[in-house]
Amino acid sequence: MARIVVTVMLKPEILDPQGAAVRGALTRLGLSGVSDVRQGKQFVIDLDGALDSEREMVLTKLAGELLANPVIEDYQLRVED
Amino acid sequence: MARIVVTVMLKPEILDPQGAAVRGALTRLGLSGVSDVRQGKQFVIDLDGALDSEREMVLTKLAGELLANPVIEDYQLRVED
Amino acid sequence: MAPRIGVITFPGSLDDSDAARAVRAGGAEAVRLWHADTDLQSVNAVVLPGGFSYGDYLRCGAIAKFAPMMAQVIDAAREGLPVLGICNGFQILCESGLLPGALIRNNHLHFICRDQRVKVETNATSWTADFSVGQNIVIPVKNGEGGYVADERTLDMLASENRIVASYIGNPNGSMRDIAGITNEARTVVGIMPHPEHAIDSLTGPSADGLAFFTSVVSTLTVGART
Amino acid sequence: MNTTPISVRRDIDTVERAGSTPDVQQPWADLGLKPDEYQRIRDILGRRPTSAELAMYSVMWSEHCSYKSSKVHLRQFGAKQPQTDAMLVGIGENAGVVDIGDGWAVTFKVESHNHPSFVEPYQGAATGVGGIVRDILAMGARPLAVMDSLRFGAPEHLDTPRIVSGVVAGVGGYGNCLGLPNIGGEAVFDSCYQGNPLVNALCVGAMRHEDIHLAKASGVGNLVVLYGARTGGDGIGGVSVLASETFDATGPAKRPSVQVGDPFMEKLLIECTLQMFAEKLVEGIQDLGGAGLSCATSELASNGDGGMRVHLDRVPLRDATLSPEEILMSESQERMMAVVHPDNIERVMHICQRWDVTATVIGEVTNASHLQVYWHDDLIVDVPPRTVAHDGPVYDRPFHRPAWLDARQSDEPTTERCPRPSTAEHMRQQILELLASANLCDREWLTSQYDRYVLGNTTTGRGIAVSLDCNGRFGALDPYVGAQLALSEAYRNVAVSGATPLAVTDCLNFGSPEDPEVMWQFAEAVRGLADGCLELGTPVTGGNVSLYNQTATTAIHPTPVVGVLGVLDDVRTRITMHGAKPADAVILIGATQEEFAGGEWAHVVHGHLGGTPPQVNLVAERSLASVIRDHRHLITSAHDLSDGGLAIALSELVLRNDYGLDVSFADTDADAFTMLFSESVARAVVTTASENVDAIRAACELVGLPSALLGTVTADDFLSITTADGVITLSRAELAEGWSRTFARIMS
Ligand SMILES: Nc1ncnc2c1ncn2[C@@H]1O[C@H](COP(=O)(O)OP(=O)(O)O)[C@@H](O)[C@H]1O
Ligand SMILES: [Mg+2]
Repeated sequence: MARIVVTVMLKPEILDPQGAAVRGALTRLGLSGVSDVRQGKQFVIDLDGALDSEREMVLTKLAGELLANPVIEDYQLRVED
Repeated sequence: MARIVVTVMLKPEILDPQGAAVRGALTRLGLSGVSDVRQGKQFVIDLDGALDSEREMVLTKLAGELLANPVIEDYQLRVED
Repeated sequence: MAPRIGVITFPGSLDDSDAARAVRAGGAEAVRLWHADTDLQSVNAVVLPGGFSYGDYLRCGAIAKFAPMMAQVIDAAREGLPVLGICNGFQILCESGLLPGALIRNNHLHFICRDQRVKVETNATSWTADFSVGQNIVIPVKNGEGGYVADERTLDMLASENRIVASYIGNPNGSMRDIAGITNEARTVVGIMPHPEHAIDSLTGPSADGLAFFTSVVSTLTVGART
Repeated sequence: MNTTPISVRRDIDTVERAGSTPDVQQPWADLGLKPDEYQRIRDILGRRPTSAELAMYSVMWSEHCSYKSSKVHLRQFGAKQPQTDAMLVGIGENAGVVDIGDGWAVTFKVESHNHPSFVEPYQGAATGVGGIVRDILAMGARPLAVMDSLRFGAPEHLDTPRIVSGVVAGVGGYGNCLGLPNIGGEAVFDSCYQGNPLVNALCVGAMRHEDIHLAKASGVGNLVVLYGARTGGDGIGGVSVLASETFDATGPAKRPSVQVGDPFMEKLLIECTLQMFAEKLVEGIQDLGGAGLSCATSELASNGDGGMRVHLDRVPLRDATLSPEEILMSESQERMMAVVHPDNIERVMHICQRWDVTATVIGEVTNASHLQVYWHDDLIVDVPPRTVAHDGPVYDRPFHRPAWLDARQSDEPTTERCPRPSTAEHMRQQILELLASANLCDREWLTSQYDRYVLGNTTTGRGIAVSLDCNGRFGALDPYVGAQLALSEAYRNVAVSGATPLAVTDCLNFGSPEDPEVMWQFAEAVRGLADGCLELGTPVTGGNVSLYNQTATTAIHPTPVVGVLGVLDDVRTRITMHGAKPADAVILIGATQEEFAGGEWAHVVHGHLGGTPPQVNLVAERSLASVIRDHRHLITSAHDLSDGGLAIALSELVLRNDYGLDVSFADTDADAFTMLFSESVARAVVTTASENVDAIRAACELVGLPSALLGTVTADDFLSITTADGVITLSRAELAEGWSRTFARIMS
């Protein structure tokens, strides 16, 4: 079994109203010096069997096409064990 | 400057409709053997200055009260550098 | 004198004026309360209206539960103040621990707005006294994160203690056990996902079935005052 | 978000420097200016513009902001404006305002966000809704509801679900979060919109007459307040040519390619603005939309006394690396600008703070006649504001009738080209085929994602009805007639609710104005709409033009989307589609001719587009409206006939109610096929108690409208239609079969 974690974050230059709302709340609730908060998504994908190179290729492609919207988002893929 | 990353995932026993939809889509689009997908959130929090023990305490508390709802979600906190 | 019922406005509340209108239609005086204030203005009950408090950006109701006015409401509710949370208000009640469980993304992943058939399961609460048990009503449902979830033990407890207030006929969002609304142990705090305040006359709503939530609390409060 | 100012050394192009360096090469062509336009700027200023001035002129003189290709034609809306007392504010302001009686006024406007919705459907549609809502708010009104008119590519195309789901979620996500009910719209599929989807959003708002606000900065010493979201680098792609020259080696941060909306911020903006209005704290107000601060400052100043001083360095930024030129052009969403008397400023700041909205005084009204913009101590803009906002170039572009149009118009859907159904059973199949087609099927998939219940208490006793309509195929056959048919349909839609149509807004979606054939289509559509509005007595109060909707040389169908606003003096008397009772009589009002060109039957059954569209009859539309309005106490339900004709209207009545219909055409002159599928104008089906049939039919006769008694409402679930060739029977379940599944099928 392989576990792949894909994290998707809005590109730095894109407005992130969700992050801004969280920043406001953290500050109001007593956390000082919060300079920025960005909110993104995390997908935890479990595969039967190992992540062979073919599946890795498919997954990398789908991360950029399905999981993330490359027009506004960046993504990262990491294999956990 | 300190950067803290908080990830929040639905507890394993809670139904995750978004994860299920992503699983279906990945499979349809050609990724074989996907046994499970869970979708969660990731918060990237930037602080001015260092993460001293007081701010760490506040943050740990808010992660469990604000960023995650412990009734349905688990969370993890990690300091990046 | 008519009871005074508070309606809290949070940043992003949408149904607060419709809720206030329903309160008046139910025979009470509507008192507008502001999230950042701390004076409950000696209201006899509180409605937490629907909407997208703080944009619902983090999790529905997650930020609103920390509002100064909510601290007052939470304390007063524990002392027996009747509270009705509608939609986003229901989410706030769960987030703040006044009601068990939580509300998650609809199973079909879409916002859904439709006229919903709902069965009233109990009239032994402050907000449903004027219904008969088993009564079918039609009120609008409109939410993106309206799926009620709780662990099996909690669900069993709610059922065995007769604390499921209303259930869906035709589940719109994957809510566990078709739950549309629940109440606390004292039966004073009720959370409901569909919107009774949008169904108080047939001109603006699909029915007038929702009005009884508001007349119920007025009768409950009036009886309470007499005894 | 990082707001710590980073000190970037900038080489500021000041007015002083511009005066002393006349020969500096400027990237005017990259900014979309033509040589003569650049020369005109130099003539106006008597020197070369600074880079900030160049930025302002280039964006304000763009097609989008200056209407340079369309202006000469749009003037007809004013020139042919019907006499009416209802119009309180006309074209030219953020939105027109109409009197609805009792001291109440209504404002409404439709606007396009087409191209952004192709690039990023969710955010494009969402920010489209945000923009039109701020326009309505800027008039002093509380926004009450939104509508959306959407056009997508072919239903079977692979890219269509991406666009549809994104656009619908974006319209819903933004509007729902603002608490504005979505009260209707259109969703049309046609391959001509494949790379050019159309997203037209309408907002309607209401106010008391005394609350009408205008976009003007007057009163020397009054303060200019910018409030709402911080300014980021959104929508400034073009000016990067200016920015790149002015940065040191560190370079600017990347600029966003897509604008992201923040509906929560917009909701706060609405509430805080309404509170300022209620306390009478605002002298003038303007939303920030296209061209951002360039537009807001130059329009406010030129509509007022002309003088304004702005300190650009005070603008709160989301991205500290923005250059002054970029700040002037940024199209960051959710921002407003108010002109406030100094005595009221404290209160305004307090209200903004209460709603957690950032507000900053960035300037003041002056007695100079220029708009002056400072960056710290440097004067970087010094212009007569009118020359920026109103005196842009105007083109009378060449146009001519397309050579191919004659051939298309003579390609009538004759019985040879488009064989008609030969038996009753055949006709029955075609009814089902139409119901299951992309443009006629149930839109529940879409409408259930929109909140339609919020703000139930906005009724003031008075009610308003709004409809948005267009059939692009009619426009493709004849743009003049197509525009009038869009008007006619929207007018009829409003009329069948019992409301009196009062005013019009429009969004004119066309291809490239540089193509003389497209320009002709545009000119014809405007002429048709202006003539039609004059005849119907409903003035155009405002609207929007979207050009360049084309891929290579292929333009979309001419798509003049028309919105009609009507008023009911008592909402309780409105007519719905749902009030009929079994045994009520079913009456068809209006004349039916053999008109199939451009209609749904020819499109769905034969994939045919040719011939001349249905004949316009605005006199009959007026008569129909008056009969329905004057008899609304007798009419139990009404449905207008439009796309798909009577067949679809009858089917919808059965589908959306719990009764059946039993009809025949014995009382009419035409054959059953024509009766069912023709799309002749000025027709409606109404139901009424049998004792009122004569009264209604007599009223029709009085105004010269034919009427026919079709049959009765039945207590069962069947639509049964008696024809000369036998009876067509359709149960509700059969009708629903394809109709209710098609949309989801397109989306899967
Ligand atoms: N994009 C849309 N947004 C909101 N409502 C829509 C949209 N498209 C269609 N509708 C609604 O769906 C219903 C059916 O659409 P349509 O057949 O075009 O109606 P009509 O004949 O009244 O123009 C109408 O109530 C219409 O307002
Ligand atoms: Mg229509």
